[in-house]
Amino acid sequence: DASDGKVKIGILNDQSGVYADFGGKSSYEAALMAVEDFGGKVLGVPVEVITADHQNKPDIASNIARQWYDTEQVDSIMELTTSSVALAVQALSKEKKRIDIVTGAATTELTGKQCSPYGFHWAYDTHSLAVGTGGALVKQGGDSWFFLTADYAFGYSLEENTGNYVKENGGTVVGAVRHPLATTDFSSFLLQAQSSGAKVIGLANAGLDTSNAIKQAAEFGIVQGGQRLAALLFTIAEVHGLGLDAAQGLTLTEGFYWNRNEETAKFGKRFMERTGRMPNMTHAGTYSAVLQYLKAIEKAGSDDADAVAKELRALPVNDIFAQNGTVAPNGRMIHDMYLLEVKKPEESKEPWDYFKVLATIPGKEAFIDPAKSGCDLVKS
Amino acid sequence: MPDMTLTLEMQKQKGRSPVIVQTVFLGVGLALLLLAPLFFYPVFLMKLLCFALFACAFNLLLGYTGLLSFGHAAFFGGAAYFTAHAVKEWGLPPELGILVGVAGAALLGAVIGFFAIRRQGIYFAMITLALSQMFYFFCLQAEFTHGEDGIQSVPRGHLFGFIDLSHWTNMYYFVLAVFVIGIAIIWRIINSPFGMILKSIRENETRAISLGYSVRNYKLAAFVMSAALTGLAGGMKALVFQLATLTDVGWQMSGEVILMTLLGGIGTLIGPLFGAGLVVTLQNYLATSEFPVTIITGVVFMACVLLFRRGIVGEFYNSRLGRKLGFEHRHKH
Amino acid sequence: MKPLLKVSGLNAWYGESHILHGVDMTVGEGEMVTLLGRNGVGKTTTLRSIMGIVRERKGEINFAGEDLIRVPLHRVAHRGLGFVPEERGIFSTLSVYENLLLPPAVATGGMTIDEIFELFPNLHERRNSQGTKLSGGEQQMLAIARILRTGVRMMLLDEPTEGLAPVIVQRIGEVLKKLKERGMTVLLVEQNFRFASKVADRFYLMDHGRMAGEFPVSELSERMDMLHDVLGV
Amino acid sequence: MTAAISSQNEAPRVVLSARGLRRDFGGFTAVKDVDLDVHHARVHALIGPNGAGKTTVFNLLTKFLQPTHGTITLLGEDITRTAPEKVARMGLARSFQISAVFPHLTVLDNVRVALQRPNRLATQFWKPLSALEALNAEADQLIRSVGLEKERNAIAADLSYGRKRVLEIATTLALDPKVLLLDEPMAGMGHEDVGMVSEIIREVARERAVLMVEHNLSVVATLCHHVTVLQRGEILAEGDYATVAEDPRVRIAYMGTEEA
Amino acid sequence: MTMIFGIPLQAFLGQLLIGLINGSFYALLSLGLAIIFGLLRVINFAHGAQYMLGAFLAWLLLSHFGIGYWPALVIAPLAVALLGAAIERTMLRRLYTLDPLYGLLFTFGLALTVEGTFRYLYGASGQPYATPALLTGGANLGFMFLPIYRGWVIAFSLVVCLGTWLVIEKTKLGSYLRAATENPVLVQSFGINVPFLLTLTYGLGAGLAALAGVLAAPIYQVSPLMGSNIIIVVFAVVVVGGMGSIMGAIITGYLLGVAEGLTKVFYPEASNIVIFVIMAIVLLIRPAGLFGRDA
Ligand SMILES: Nc1ncnc2c1ncn2[C@@H]1O[C@H](COP(=O)(O)OP(=O)(O)OP(=O)(O)O)[C@@H](O)[C@H]1O
Ligand SMILES: Nc1ncnc2c1ncn2[C@@H]1O[C@H](COP(=O)(O)OP(=O)(O)OP(=O)(O)O)[C@@H](O)[C@H]1O
Ligand SMILES: [Mg+2]
Ligand SMILES: [Mg+2]
Repeated sequence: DASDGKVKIGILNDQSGVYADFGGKSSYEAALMAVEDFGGKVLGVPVEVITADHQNKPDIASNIARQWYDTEQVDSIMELTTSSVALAVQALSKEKKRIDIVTGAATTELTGKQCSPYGFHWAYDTHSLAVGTGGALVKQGGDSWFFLTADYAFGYSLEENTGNYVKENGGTVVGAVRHPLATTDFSSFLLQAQSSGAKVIGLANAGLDTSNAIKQAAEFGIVQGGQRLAALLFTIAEVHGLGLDAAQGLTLTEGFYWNRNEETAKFGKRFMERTGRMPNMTHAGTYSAVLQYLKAIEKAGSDDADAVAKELRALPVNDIFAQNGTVAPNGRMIHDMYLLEVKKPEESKEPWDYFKVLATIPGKEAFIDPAKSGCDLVKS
Repeated sequence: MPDMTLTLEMQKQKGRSPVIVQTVFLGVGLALLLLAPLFFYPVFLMKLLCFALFACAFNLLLGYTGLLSFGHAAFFGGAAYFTAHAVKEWGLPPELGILVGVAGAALLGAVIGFFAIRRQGIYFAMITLALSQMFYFFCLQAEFTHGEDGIQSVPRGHLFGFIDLSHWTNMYYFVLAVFVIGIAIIWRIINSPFGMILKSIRENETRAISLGYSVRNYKLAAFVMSAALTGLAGGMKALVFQLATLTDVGWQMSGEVILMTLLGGIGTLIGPLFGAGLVVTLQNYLATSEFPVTIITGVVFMACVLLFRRGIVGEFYNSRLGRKLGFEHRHKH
Repeated sequence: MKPLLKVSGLNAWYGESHILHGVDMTVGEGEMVTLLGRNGVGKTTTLRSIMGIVRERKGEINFAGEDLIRVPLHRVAHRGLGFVPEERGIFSTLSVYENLLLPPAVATGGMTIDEIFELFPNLHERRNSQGTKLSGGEQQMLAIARILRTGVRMMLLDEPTEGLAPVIVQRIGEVLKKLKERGMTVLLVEQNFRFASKVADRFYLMDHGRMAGEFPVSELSERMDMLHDVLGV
Repeated sequence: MTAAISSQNEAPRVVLSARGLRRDFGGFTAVKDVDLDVHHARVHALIGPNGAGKTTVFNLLTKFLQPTHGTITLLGEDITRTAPEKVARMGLARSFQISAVFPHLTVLDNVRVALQRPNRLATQFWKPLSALEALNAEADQLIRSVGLEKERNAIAADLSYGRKRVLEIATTLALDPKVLLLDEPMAGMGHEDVGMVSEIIREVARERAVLMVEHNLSVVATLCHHVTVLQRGEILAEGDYATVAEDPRVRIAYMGTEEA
Repeated sequence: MTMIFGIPLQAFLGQLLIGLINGSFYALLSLGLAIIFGLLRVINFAHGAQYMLGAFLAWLLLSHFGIGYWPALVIAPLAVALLGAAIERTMLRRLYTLDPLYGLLFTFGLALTVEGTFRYLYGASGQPYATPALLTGGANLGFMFLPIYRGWVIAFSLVVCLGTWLVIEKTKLGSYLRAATENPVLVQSFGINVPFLLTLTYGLGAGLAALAGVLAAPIYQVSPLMGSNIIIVVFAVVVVGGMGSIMGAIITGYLLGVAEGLTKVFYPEASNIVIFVIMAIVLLIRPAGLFGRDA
C-alpha cells in the first residue's frame, strides 16, 4: 500500500525559459489529465501532482527535487526537460531511491552510462530522432545529406547518429557546417548547404536555432529549389510557432502526433481545450508516463520504488502515446516513432492539422539495443 | 571620478566604540549559521553560502575597487567545471579539487583582467561581459564540460582523506568553514594596507599614479583576488550539487550576482550575504509559484536602483538604529 | 532709472553648504553694474542663482516684473536674460558658427550675424573651425556674441576678462560700451578692478555671501579704502 | 617688484630636463619645441597665460601624457618612454591644478597612502590595517609641517579648498621626491596660507628641485630663482624674474601693459 | 573560376553581401545604442528588449488587428519610442546624476522584465511573421540568389542610418543634442528644454531599436529571446567602434557584420566569437575604439 496515505508526483520542468513551450505548464496539465483518467486514486489513496519551474538551472532543479523527496514525500519526479537537469535529478533519485521518468530531455546518457534502476526515459531520445529522420528519409530517396550542426555536444551527437543511419541505409553525407549556439542569421550556412547540392539538409540543432534556419531557408527558396529540410529535434509546438508558410515541406520525427488516429485526436482535442495548444511528444509522453506509473503502483500494490520500478519494467505500455510499448532493463521505454512531413498551408484542413505521417519507425529500430547502451543494469 | 556613488563603505565613528556591537553581531551571526541546519534545509543553506561568498567576492571588486564586472559568472562557473573535472576525472580529493577551481578561476581572472583593466567604468563592464561570453562559448564546445549535459555525479569524496562529505552534516560544516575562511580573507584584504591603496585608487586614480602606484597592477591584483575567491565559491558549489553546468557560466549569472550585491548593499562586507539569501530564496519560492521568475527579478532590480540603492544592509547602517549602533554608511556623490 | 532686475533676500545653497545669505541688489534698465569681491564670496553663485542654474535658492528675483524663482531654467532665457559663464562654455563638438547659432532667439531685436561678425572679425575669420580650437580670448568673444544674437535684454557676464591678454580685455571693454549704447543691461562679475572701473556705472561689493556695499562710479576714488579692506586692492 | 633671491654659489645641478618637447592634440599643438632645465635646490617658475600649455608641460614631464616629440631626462636617465608611476617612483612628484586628494579618506590616511609606497606596505594584503600605525610618526610630522594637525582625523572632502591644497602638498612631500612639480599651489589660498606654503616650498627647495606653475606674481617674484614664460606652447622668455618682467613681449602677452 | 582563399569568387561575393545584411542590423542597433550613450551616458541594456518589442508589436498588430508590415514599420517604432520616452521621463531620468553604472543596472532590470513578460505571455518558441507581399521572392544576381526582402533591409537600414546621422550631425536639433551632452545646464540656460531633448533622445534610440526589430521580423523568428541573443554582440560592436561616435557605430556595424559573415565561411565555429576577438585586439591597440575619442 501507499506509504504515506497518498501518491505524490512532481512535474519539474522549464516553465519560463527557452523550453517553456516544449513542455512547460502544459506538461503539468497532461499529468493532471492522466491522474483524472486513472480515476484520481490509486490503491485507495489520492494521487497528487505538484509542479515547479526549474528555470533551466540544474542547481535549482536538484534543490527542488531534494526538498520534494525529503520534506514533501514526493514519490516520483517526471518530465525533466533539458539534459543537465534530467541527469542531475536522475542521479539524485537514484541516491534517494525514488522513481524518475524523463520525457523532456533528449540525451541517451540517461539510459546509457548514467542509467539508474529507478530512472526511466519515456518519450524520445537523440538516437530515435536520428534513426527516424536519418534512416527513414533515405529510404524515401533523400540519400545525400548536408548537416547544419549546433556547435556543441548535443549537435554533434545528433549529426553523428543521423549520419550513421544515413550511411547504413546507403546514403552519403556530403558535408556539414557547424554553427554556434544561438546564431541568428543562418543565411551563410544555408548558402553553403545549398551549394553542396545535397538532397537533404539536416538541422542538427534545437529550438530557436532550428526555427530561424527553417524560416531563412524558406526565404532563400531552398525547399522550392528541390532540397529537403529535415529537423532533427523539432515538435509540433515549434512548427506552430513557425507557421506553415515557412515550415512546409519540413521533415521531422516525433513520438506522437495528435491527428494520427481517432484516439489520439480525441486526446489532442481534450488537451487543446485545457491548454490552448495541441500536445507534442513531451506532453503526450508525460501523460503516458504518469498513467503507466499509476498502473505500476496498482499492480505492485505499493508505491515502494523498488516494487514500482520492477512493475514498470514488466508492464506493456498501451495508451494514446504508445502501442505495445515495452520498457527495457536500462529504463528505456521502447515504442514507435513517426516520420512526419509538414503540410502545405492549403493541405491543412483545420487548426494544428500540420503533419503527414510519412513512415512509422518500429520501436526496435528507433531505440538503441539495450544490450549496447552501455548501461550496467542490462548485463546483470 | 565617475564611480563615486558606488563607493559606499562602513565607517567607524569616533568616540563610541562600535567594535563591541560588531563583535556581538558577528558572534550571533556565526551562531545562527552553525545552528541553521536545524531549522532550514541544508542544501538550500549550502547553496546560499556558495552564492553569498560569490557575491562577497564580487563585491570586493565593485564595492572596494569601484570596478563593475559583468563577467564574474566565468569565474564562478569556470571554477565549478575545473573542480568537478578534477574531482571526477582525476580523482583528486575535494580540498585539492577546490584548489584547482580557485587556481583556474584566478588564471582566467588574470587573462580577462588583463584586457578589462585597460578601460574604466562602463567600458570595463562591457569588456568583462564580452570576454566572459567568449568563455561561455568555450565551455559550451569544450569536451570536458560535456556540453548541455554538464559534468554530472561529481563525487564529494573524503575531506583530507577521512571526513566523508557525502554526509550532509559534514558537507554543511565544510561549506560553512570555507565560507567563513573566504569572508575572513575578503575582510583581511579590505582592511589591509593593500586595501587602503585600492580604496585610494577608487577615490582618485590619477593621484594614485602620481604617488607612484602602478594602478593597473593593483587593479589586476584585486581582479584576480576577486576571481579566485569567486572560484572558491564556484568550486564549492560543484561539490554541493555534485554537478557543473552551463548555467553558471552564462551572463545571466553575472547579472544575478550583481543583483545580490545591489540588494544587500554595495560596499558592505556582509550585505551580499543578505542579498544572496534573498535572491536564492526568491528563486526557490518562485519556482513553485505562479509568478514568472524573470519578471520578478527584473522588477526587483529596477526597484533597487530607483528606490534603495544602498541595499538592505546599507539602508540599515544608514538608519537611525544603525547609526546608533555605530555603523555609518557613507553614500557619496 | 526703472529697475529691470531686483533681487531681494536671496539665499542659495550647494547641497549642505549655504553660500548666499540674503543678497539684495537692483539693476536698472540700460545700466551696467559690476559685482566685485574676493574669490569664493559667491559672485558666480549669485549670477547662477539669478539665472536659475542653482536651483536651491530662496528669496525674490524680480525680473521685468516677474518673479523668476518658479520659472524653470529653460524658460528663463525666454524672459530676456542671457548668461555668459565663467568657463565660457564653448562646445567642442560644434563649429564656431554652430556655437554662435546654438542659443535660440528669444526676442526680436538681437544682433544679426553680420553685425556680430563686424563686431568680432576674428570670429568671422574662424567661423568654420571647432569651437574649442579658438584662443581663450576668441572663445570669450564667441561666448558673448552667442548671447547677443538672441535679443536678450540683460546679460549676466561672469569674469569675461579672466586670463585674457590685455589687448583682448581692452577690446571686450569697447564692445561692452557699444552694447550699452544700444541699451543693453549688464550685470558683470569682475576680479579685474581696473577693467571694471572703465565700463561700469555702479558697483556692488560682495563679501561672504552678502552685499557689503554699493556705490556709483563717480564715488570710486572716495571708496578706495573700503575696496582695499574687502578686496585687498 | 624685484627678485630678491640670492642664488646658490655652487654650480647648480640639472636634475630634470626636456629637449624639443612637443605635444599635438589632433591638429592642435599645445606644446612646441620646449627646452627646459630644472636645477637642484632651485625654484623654477613656469608662467604664461591660460592655455599656454603649462599644465600640458607638467603632464608631459610626469609622463601623464606622451610627448609627440622630444626627450625628457630625469636624474640622468631618459624617461621619455617611462610609465608615469615609474617616473614617480624615480623621485618626481607632482601636485595637480585641480586639487587631488583622496576625498573620503582622513587627512592622516591621505598622507599614509603616500607613505605606504616607499615603505613597501602597499602590497601587503595579508596584514591588518594596524600595520600602518608604523607610519604615524612620519605622517604626523608631515601633517604638522603644513599646519594640518587640527584636521588630522577629518575627512579630506570636508576640508576647505585651501586646506586641501596644503594636504596635497603634504602627500606630495611624503614621497620624499627629488624633483617637485607644483601646479598652481597657491590658487585659491588665503593670504596666510600663501605665506605658509611659500615658506614650505622655500624649505623644501633647499634639498630638492622645484618647478611650479603660478599666477601669483608676487610669489613668483619672491620665491623663484628662475622663470620660464610660455605662450601658445612656446617659450617666450626666460631668466630671473626681473629680466622676464621687463621683457615687453611678456608684458604684452601675460602681465599686461599697465602694471605687474 | 576565380578563387579567393579557396572559395569561388561568386560564393565569396554572396557571403560578403550576406555579411552586409547582418551588418545592417548591427548598424541600426549600435547606432541607437551609441546615440543613447553619447547623449545620456546610459548603456542601454534594454536595447535588445526594445528590438524584440518592435518585432513583437509588428506581429501583434498583424495577428490582432490585421495591420500589415508597412503600417507596422511606422507604428511599432513610434509606440516603442513613446514607451521609451515614458520610461525615461518617469524613471531613467533620476539616474543621470549618479554613476552611469546605475543606468546600466536599471536598463538591465528593464530588459529582464520586458523579456520575461513576453516569454510569459507568448512562450519562447516564437511567432511567425511573413515577408510583406511586395518584397517576397528573390533576385538572381548571378553570384547568388538574393531575397528581395534582404535587399530592402540593406537599402532601408542604410537610409535610416545616414538619415539619423545627418539629423544629429547637421541639423539644429542635432547641435542642441551634441551641445547638451557637453554641458546640459548651460544649454538649458540658453532657453532650450534639455530634459525634453533627453526624453526625445531615449525615445529615438528605443524607436531605432524597434525599427530594427520590425525589419527583422520577417527574417528571424519573432521570439522574446531574439533581443538578448543579439545585444551582447551589439555591445561589442559599439565598444569596437568607440562609444558615443555615431558614424563610428554605423561603420563598425557594417564592417563587423561582414567580418562575421566571412568567418562563417572560413571558420564557422568561431563566427560568434570573432567580434569579441576583434574587440580584444582593438582594445589592445586603440583603447578608445576605432572611431572613439580618448576620454
Ligand atoms: N558646485 C559647487 N558645489 C559646492 N560648493 C561650491 C560649488 N561651486 C562653488 N562652491 C562654493 O561656493 C562658494 C562661492 O563660490 P562662487 O563660485 O560663487 O565664488 P566666486 O565669488 O565666483 O569666486 P571666484 O572669484 O573664484 O569665481 C565657494 O566657497 C565655493 O567653494
Ligand atoms: N587633452 C587635450 N586635448 C586637446 N587639447 C588639449 C588637451 N589638453 C590641453 N589641451 C589644450 O592645450 C592648451 C594648453 O592647455 P594647458 O592646460 O596646458 O594650459 P595651461 O597653460 O595650463 O593653462 P591654465 O593657466 O589655464 O592652467 C589649451 O589650449 C588646451 O585647450
Ligand atoms: Mg566665480
Ligand atoms: Mg594649467
